[in-house]
Order: sequence, then C-alpha cells, then structure tokens
Amino acid sequence: MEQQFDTSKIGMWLFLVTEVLLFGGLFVGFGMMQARYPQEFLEAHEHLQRPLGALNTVVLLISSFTMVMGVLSAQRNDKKKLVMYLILTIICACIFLCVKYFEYSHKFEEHLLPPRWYQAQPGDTVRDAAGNVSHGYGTFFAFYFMMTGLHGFHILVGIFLLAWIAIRAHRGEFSSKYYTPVDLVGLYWHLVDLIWIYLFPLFYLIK
Amino acid sequence: MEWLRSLMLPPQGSQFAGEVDNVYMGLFWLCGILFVGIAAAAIGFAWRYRYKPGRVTPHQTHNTTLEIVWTVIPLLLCVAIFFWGLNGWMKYAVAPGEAMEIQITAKKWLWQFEYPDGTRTANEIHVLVNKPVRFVMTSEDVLHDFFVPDMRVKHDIVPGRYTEVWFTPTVLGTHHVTCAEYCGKGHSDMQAKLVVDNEADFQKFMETGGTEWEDYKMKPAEWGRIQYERKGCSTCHSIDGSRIASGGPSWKGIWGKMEKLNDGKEVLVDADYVRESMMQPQAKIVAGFDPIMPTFQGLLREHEIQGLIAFIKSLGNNPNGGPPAPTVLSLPPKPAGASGASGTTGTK
Amino acid sequence: MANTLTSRGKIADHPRPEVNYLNASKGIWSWMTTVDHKRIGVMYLVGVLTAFLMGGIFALFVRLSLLNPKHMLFGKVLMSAETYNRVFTLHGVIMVFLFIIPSIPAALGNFVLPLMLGAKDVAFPRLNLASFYLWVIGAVMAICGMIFGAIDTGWTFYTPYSTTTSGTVTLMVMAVFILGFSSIFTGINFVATVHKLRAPGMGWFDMPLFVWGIYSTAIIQVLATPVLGITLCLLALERVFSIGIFDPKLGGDPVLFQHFFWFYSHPAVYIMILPGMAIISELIPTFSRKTMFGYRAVAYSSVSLALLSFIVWGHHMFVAGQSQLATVIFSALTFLVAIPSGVKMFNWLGTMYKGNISLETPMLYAISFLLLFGIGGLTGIFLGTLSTDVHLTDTYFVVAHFHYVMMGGTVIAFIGGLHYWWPKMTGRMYTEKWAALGCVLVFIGFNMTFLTQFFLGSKGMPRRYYNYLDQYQPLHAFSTYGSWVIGLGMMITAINLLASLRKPYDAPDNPWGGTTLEWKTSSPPIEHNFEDQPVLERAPYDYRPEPVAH
Amino acid sequence: MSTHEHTHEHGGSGVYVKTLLALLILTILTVAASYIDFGSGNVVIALLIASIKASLVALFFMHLRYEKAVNAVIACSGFLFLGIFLMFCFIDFDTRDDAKALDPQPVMYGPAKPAGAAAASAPAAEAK
Repeated sequence: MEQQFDTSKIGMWLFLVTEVLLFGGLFVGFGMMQARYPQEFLEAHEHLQRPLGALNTVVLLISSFTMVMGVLSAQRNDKKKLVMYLILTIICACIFLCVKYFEYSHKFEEHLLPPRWYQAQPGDTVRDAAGNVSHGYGTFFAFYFMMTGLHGFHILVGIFLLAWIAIRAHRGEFSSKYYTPVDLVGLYWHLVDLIWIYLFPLFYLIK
Repeated sequence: MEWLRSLMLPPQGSQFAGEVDNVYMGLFWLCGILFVGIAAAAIGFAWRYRYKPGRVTPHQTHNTTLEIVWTVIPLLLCVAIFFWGLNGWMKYAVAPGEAMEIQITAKKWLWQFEYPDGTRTANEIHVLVNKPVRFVMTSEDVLHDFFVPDMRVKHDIVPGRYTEVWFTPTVLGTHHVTCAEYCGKGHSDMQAKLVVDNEADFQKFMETGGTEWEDYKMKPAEWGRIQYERKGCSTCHSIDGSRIASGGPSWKGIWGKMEKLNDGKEVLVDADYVRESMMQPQAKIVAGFDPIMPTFQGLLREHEIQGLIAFIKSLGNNPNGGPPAPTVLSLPPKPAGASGASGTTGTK
Repeated sequence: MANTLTSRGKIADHPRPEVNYLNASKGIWSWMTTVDHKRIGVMYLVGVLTAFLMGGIFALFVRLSLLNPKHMLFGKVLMSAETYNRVFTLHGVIMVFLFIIPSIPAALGNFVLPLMLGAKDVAFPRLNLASFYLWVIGAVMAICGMIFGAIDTGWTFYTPYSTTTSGTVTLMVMAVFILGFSSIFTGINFVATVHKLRAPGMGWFDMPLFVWGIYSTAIIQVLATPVLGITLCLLALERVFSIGIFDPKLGGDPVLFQHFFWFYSHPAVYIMILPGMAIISELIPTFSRKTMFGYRAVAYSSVSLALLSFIVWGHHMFVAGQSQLATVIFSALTFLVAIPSGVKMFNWLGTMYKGNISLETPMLYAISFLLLFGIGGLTGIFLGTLSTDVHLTDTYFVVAHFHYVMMGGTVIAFIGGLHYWWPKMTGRMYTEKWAALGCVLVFIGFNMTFLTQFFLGSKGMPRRYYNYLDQYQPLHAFSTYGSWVIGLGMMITAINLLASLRKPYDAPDNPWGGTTLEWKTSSPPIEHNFEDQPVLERAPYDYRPEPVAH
Repeated sequence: MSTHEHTHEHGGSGVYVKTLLALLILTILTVAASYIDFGSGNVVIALLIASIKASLVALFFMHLRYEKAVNAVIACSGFLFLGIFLMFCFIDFDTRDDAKALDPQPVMYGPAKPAGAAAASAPAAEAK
C-alpha cells in the first residue's frame, strides 16, 4: 500500500510537471508578445477588472486551504469533515467560475476579444494614419482568453474530480490507510491554484 | 586533394568559399579517420574475437584512465572545431560598411532584386567582381531562403523582418541562386541567376537597368506609371488635376495643351517639352509655379523617360491634338543573357 | 555460423507452461481491454509496424519520383509538385510521430522494461492502455487528414506556410497533439516504474542499460512533449482565430514558432535515438559474452544526453533569423552532445574487445548500428560547426545526416531489438539465414541511398526539391536504386519474421545467453511475468563462469 | 500501520492556517504594489511575490517540504526546463540585430488589408 501510494505520487508529480510546461509554453509566448507590443499590452491590461481578479485570487487561495484541510481530515479518518471541506472547495471553485463568467461577458460586451473580433477602444493609442489600431491589442486578449480559458477548463475538470472524490468519501471509501485519490486530486487542485498565482499579476497587475 | 574537394563541393565563387572548404575538408579528414578507426575496431574485433565455444571473456568493468582520456580528448577536439567554425562564421556575420546593398524581396515563387538606384530585376542579378555585396532580404508571404552554393552563403528570408547576407564574389560568370527553405508548390522552381560581371559589363547592365522594362515593351504608359511612383514624381505632380502644395502642375490633361510660362510665352506640351522639363527643369517654368524641381539628368534611363512621356500622354489628350508620343519605343539593346522575367514584377 | 545457436542454445530450463500471456484469455475483446504491458506492447508493435510500412511506401514513392528530374516513369509523369510535397510530408509525419517516437519505448520498451526490472507490470497499467488508445486515435485522425484532404507543410509545420496553406493542417496538428499525450503517458509510466518497481536487490546501477536508456527517454517525453502540445494548439488557434503569434501578417514571429517547435523536436531526436542506443547496449554485451565496459559511463551518458538535448535546439536555426549571439551559444552547446555519444561508442567497442562474439542477426544489426550511427554522428559535427553549417543546412546533407541517425541508428536498432526479443515475445525462433540476409541487404541499400545524399547536399542540392538540376541526376538515380535494395531487405525480414509465427513454440527461455531478468521467465512469458518474484543475484552482464555474489 | 499514519500527517491545521494567512497578506501586498510605479521593478516585484506564494503553496499545501526528495526534484525540473526555454527565447529576442526596421511596424487591422500594409512598408523602408 505504501509502495502504491508513493508510485501514484511520483506519477502525479510527473503529470503536474507536464501541466507546468503546457502552461509554460503559453507564458513564454505571452512574454515574447509582450516584448513585441509593450504599449498595447499595457493599455489593454487596463481593461481587466483588477478587483475581480483579486477576488478570484483570494477565492482560489481559500479553496486551496479547504482542500488541504480535506486531505488532513482524510489522514485523521474524519469522514464528515473531509466531505465538508471537499464541498467547500467545490463552492469556492464555483464562485471562481462565476466571477470569470462576469469577466468574460464584460469582455464580450466591450468586444475586447482576439484580433479577428477586437473592436478599437477609445483609449487605444497605437494606431496608424487611418486610425486602425495595432494588432497587439487583440493579441493581448487572445492570450488572456487562451490562458484563463485553459485555466478555467482545469477548474472545471477539478470540480468534477472533487465531486467524484466527495461522493466516494461520503460512501466511506477513504480512511487514514487509503486516501490516495484525495491526495492526488488535492495536488492537482493546488497546481491549478499555483498557476493562477502567476496568471493574476501577469495579466491584471504588471505595468 | 583538389580533386576530392571539387568532387564534394561546388566551385568556389566567393572569398568565403576557401575558408569554408578548408573547414569542411579538415572535418572530412578528421571524421574519416575516426570513422575508419571505429569501423576497423568493430569489424576487427568481430573477426578477431569470433565465437569459440568455451572461451572465457575477461571481466573488465571499466578503466577510469582510459575513459577519462576518451572523454577529454574529444572534448578538446570539439572546442577546437567550434572556434575554427566560429572564426569563419564571424566574417560571414558582419558585412563590411562599403558593401553595395541590394534589396531582395522574395515571394512565391520569384526573386526580386532592387539596386540602390531603384533598378529592379527579377530572377537575375548582376554583381561586380571582387566588390563586397550585401543583400537585405524580406519576404512577402512565407519563409524563403537565399542560397548561393558557389558563394557558400545561405540565409532565411523572413516575412515582416529584414535579414541580411553578404559576400565578395571572386569568380566571373553565372552562379546559381536557389531557395533553400520549403515554400510550397514552386519551391524548387525558385531559381535565379547570379551573374558576376567585370567593371565594363556591370556598367552596361546598370545603364540598361535590368530586364524589368521588357515586360512593359508593349505597355509604355504602364511602365511610365511605375516610374511616376518609383522615381518620386508623385510627390510633386498629381495625376487627378489637383495641385500639390509647393509642388508642380498636375499631369492630368496637360498633354497637347498650350502651357503659359512665367515669362509670358506659351509652349506646347509634347514629347520634347516633357523631356526637357525632366532634364533641364529650370529652362521653362509654368506660370504660377516655383522653380523647385531638381534635374533628373542621369537618373532616368531612356526607356524610363519614354515610359513617363507615354504615361503623361495617357492621362488625357487635349482634343486640339498635339504631336503623338512614340507608341513603339526604341529601346537600348537587351543585355546578354537576360531572361524574360515573369509578368508580376514590381506592380505592387 | 549456423551452428552457433545450437551449440549454446539452452533448452527451456523448466517445462514450457501451458498458459502464457498470449493464450491466457482469448478473443479480440480480451486484447482491447487488456492492461497487460506485454499485450499492449504487442499491440503497439503491430501499430508502429503498420505505420512504418505506410511511411516506407511513401519514402519509396519519393525516391521513385526523384529517379529522374522530369519525374517520368514509363512515359508518364509519376507525380506533380503538389503531390510530391504531400507525399514527403506524409512520409515525415508518419515516420516521426507515428513510428519512430513510439517504436522502441512504447512497443519494445512496454514489453521488455517491466520484465527486465522483475516487475509484474508497469506502474500504471490502465494509463498504459489509455496511451495506446490515444495513439490509435491520433493515427486515425492523421489518416483521416490524409484521406479527406492534404497536408503539404513538411513534418515541421513551419509558419507562416502552415498557417496560410489550405488543406487539413488543423486536423493533422490536432492528431499530433494527441499523439504527444500518448507519448507523455508512456513517459510518466516508465519513470514511475523505474523508480518504484525494481526487483528486490536491484539498485540503480544494477539496472540493465536498456532501462537506463528508456528512463532517460521518458524524462524527455515528460518534459518536452507538453511544449509540442501547446505549440500545436497555438498553431491551430492561429489558423482558426488569427491570434497573431506566429504569422507575420498578423504581427507574429515565425522564428518564435521555430523556437517552440525545436524546443520539443530537438529533444525528440533523443526520444528517438536514446532507446536505439539502449538496445545496442543490450546486444553488444550479450553477443560478446562479456561484461559491459564502463557501465556507469554509459548509464550517465544516457541521462546527460537527455538533459543536454534541451539546450541545443537552436542549432536547427543557425540561418533562420535568430540572433547571432543565440547562434554562437547554441553552436558551442551543441558540441557538448558529441561527448556522451562518443563515450557510448567507445564503451561499446571496449566491450567487444576480447569478447567471444557470435554474429547472430541481432549482433549483425548492432554492428550495422555502430557503422551507420558512426557516420550519422560524425557528420553531425559538420552541421554543428558554424561556417560549414551555413553551406550545408537545408540541403540533402542534412537529409542524409538525420537518416543515418534516425534510420541507420534507431530503425536498425529497433529491428535488431525485434530480432533479439522476438523469441521472448512470440515463443518462436525465426530462420537465422534469411534474417541475416535481410540485415545485410538493408545495410547495403541504406548506404547506397543515403551516402550519395551527402554528396548531393554538399554540392548544393536543397532538400524538399521537386525539380532538380540535371547534373544531380546520376546520384539521385543511384540513391533510388538503393531504396529498392532497402525495400527488398525489409520485405525479406518481414516475411521471415511473420513466417516464424506459423510454427509451434520452439524458442528456449534464453536463446542468446542473456543475463537480464527477462530471460529468466518462459518464452513467451506467463501472464504475470514470473512464477515467483525474481531476486537479483548478479549484476547484469556478468559473464563470469562461477556465480559471484554482487 | 501506526508509523504509516504518522509519516503522512504533515503540518497540521495550524501550519495550514498560517500559510493561508501569509498567502492572503502577500496577495494584498502585490495588489497594493501594483498601484505604485517602481519603473522596471514592477515586473520583478510582482513575479517575486508570485514566486514566494507559489513556493508556499508547493511547500506546505502540496507537502513538498515533507515529501521524498524525488518529488521535489521532479517539481523543480519542470520549472528549471521552463526557465531554460524562456531564457534562450529571450536571448534571441533581445539580441536580434536586423538589417533594418529593428522593430517591425505594428500590424494594423481594420479596413486596410494587412497584406497591403506589409507590401507598402518595403519601398518605404528602402527610401530612408
């Protein structure tokens, strides 16, 4: 059992590394495009709602805390608390997605979208003689949607995993002797949080 | 060993070729010896120590000294080779300041060259022997690659950017330019000729201005419109009748007209007058304009002048009529070896 | 030579068990739902060999078309430029993504690795099956892309050509994306297996060198493949949504795409060659009956190659428009790769020295590998050296170089390994004479085909050319004749192996006198690999006559 | 199995609460810092704080602090190789010395076709 637990952990960490590199490619792309369109990225990021981003950061951090408390409860054979913490985590995840929904719909209303659909905003200063705005604005939002979208997809997957774990926990399948799935889903959930920790300043804060 | 070099490598056409070939041949011998050693050992051992029932093999797990030796020696060799290659490449990387600059625009599947004076050619390029030449390259569509095997130079051409490559041609005659970055259906047809000329031939080539005009032999007015934009006429002369501030008269409808000059005389706008206006612009100034036009003496070739005349004529004949502009141009002789360029040249 | 086998072939140490992994359960369904690493390995083997056949046929067509510059065959034009571009693209995509990358790790590695470690299965058997199905889905998508459209980008998908050309590029790119995840799952599985499932008594330096090679490969698969995934996603998004990252018309940078692509695809070269080297490290000690010379050096060189492979990708871009500083740095780093490769070569030769070498088919392949990979590796020096690379890159010299490494290296090692483990996998011996003939024909044909291409390239013939100058015709024709010899050799090899399947089980447990654990079970192995958990008594490759405690 | 339980219960709720508090304080800090202009230090500060937060999550929530070393090595390798990727891309982008037009003209879009803009820029650059 110990052996299997260790093996699963190694497998999970390897998987998390692939996730890091998957997002990493997008981070590198973002960095290079930021170097190419510094002014456009600066102006475009003003359209993001910083308070909502901060709120989501706090929500995710709390969800990470409830998750780790869930794992602790499993280690302590406390089934009731485990289920409670898992449900709390799911609630946090849903709040996160709700906030994201409002952010996304705001972007759609304002046509702050990838290049093909981007509509020039009054504050956009990088323009040619005819008044067409630079492609860089749309590229910023393309990256915004790609990266937060991929992240949001991971949250969504996480919700299903958490629900699955919560049901199994409710059935009493986990104990201090066997709680590998709880631990692995926990690791996954923390990674999703960890990626958001980088996404938040990169998109919302950096000038 | 010259025969071996020429067996493996193309003729040497530039100052790079000697050095690149030396490195190549040096590596060839080094790798050849190493390979013969490996092959001799592999085959020799397989024969010398071929299977005999019951033979007991020694239990050699390792030999630290030997292993360090065959790690360190290759490492030193590699460092040496790196610097040898770097040495040749540094020259390739930086073009000398005095190099003639030729602009290359690559597109599917055509090479377009432009000289400093605006002369353009397609799929054929003339350079002067023993003078460094620098190519500034960009692409209109996808990646291409300017590769001249005889010169040992190659560089990708990236759309949206300007990359460069340079060499000093040392051998007269025609060399092959070829596209080395996959660019689609016509990739392998994207060929050009690089002609290395002596001083006299190069002068002759520059005087005739390449081969582009040949496509417009039957359409002199169209050729004139290209010159109108390319030579900068358009900055001062409109073609829609409007007057450009601190510029010259519009060309619309002036053909065959009697123009009033600032000295009170009148002149018929015909081929002679237009030609004179380009060569000696201060000779006759139209009333109401300043004598600000520079002379184009020596900047326009005969076929370009004729094209401009035809273009002005095409912008509207005065019904009173004037002497017709020549419809068939008498053009300078075709440069030797020029090939007909594709019809899409330079009409952007 | 014919009697070497019988002279030392051991009859099964214990009676062959009635039930083995092949007949433990019956029916297609039992195969499709299996989590047995041996069955998954066999399914992978069938898959990759099918892909190899397809890619090989495309290769023969490419060569046939280049037989003469007018592409005439019996008075007809064999293929147009568009068709030619599609055919070489399919050859590249199939060979790289469907065949070579999964060939040794996923097919042979899946079968052999747990056996070598004395394990019952890989760490995550269900993930293993998932990996196989992802491969199947990727392969089906790629084939759909071929049938319902065309793709003419070359296997490198360089932008902006790939973002602007018509055809089923998006579908093909998504297929490769899925194949990438298949590869990642295999990698995760193997790393965890090597870490956790070694037999009792087996320390890291008691592992067979094949395991070291596969382990190093798995590290690359895990670390590099995700970047390929995201690169291809970005490419697909660029095509669909014009996000402006790779296409200069939209303000993107095509050179950035090349960074992204080669950050995966250079390490991928080592995903392809490291397992090949790993097989050779098994074959040479076994057939020399001598312990591996410099075991630790070979093990370390595998890992260091894996790590070095991540910092040299820019040598694919010396003339592509990256900065000159980057070019110089990448060239310097590239030379580092030569060292571990050289160390391996010298250690293999050192192992043969004073050995007791029998030239059965696997060893013939091993010696072919030494010669061909020797040429492939040494010509790499020409391409890593800056001044010569400018002339040679993007020519047939590069084509010849990587075929010497990929085919002369990996494919030769793969077929050698297939012959080595064939008795274990199928329980049958093939006909030695025909197998040797196939090997010799492939070796001769291969050199005919690709040695000529070095000369074509250094003379200035660019790669991916449909039309070529008449002066190259004789060399091209010779190269094409060579491809027919390879085809003939491969055909003989394939028929010989398939014919052996018609026989009853006749392979001994340990036909070659191997020392690693996979030879301690029956041929073919039982469903759970070993009757009893094997315990490592001696280090691998210990050929001393008397058992010595290790 | 008592040792088993013992080895797996790390930290305890006290440590987790402290970690969460630290994370929340750092979040407030980074948001506050974003309203102050440190020039080129903005990026450094934001990424530094993010990295501290990420480390806290990895060390305590993900138990890396208590885990076997191999998991930490795996986790670090991911970031290490991502760093290599980023570093070499930046080396290239930072030191490019194009013959002309160091920074390509920003590509505009709107009514004008990007193709036309790209074609027009070539002669314009030539005239300089």
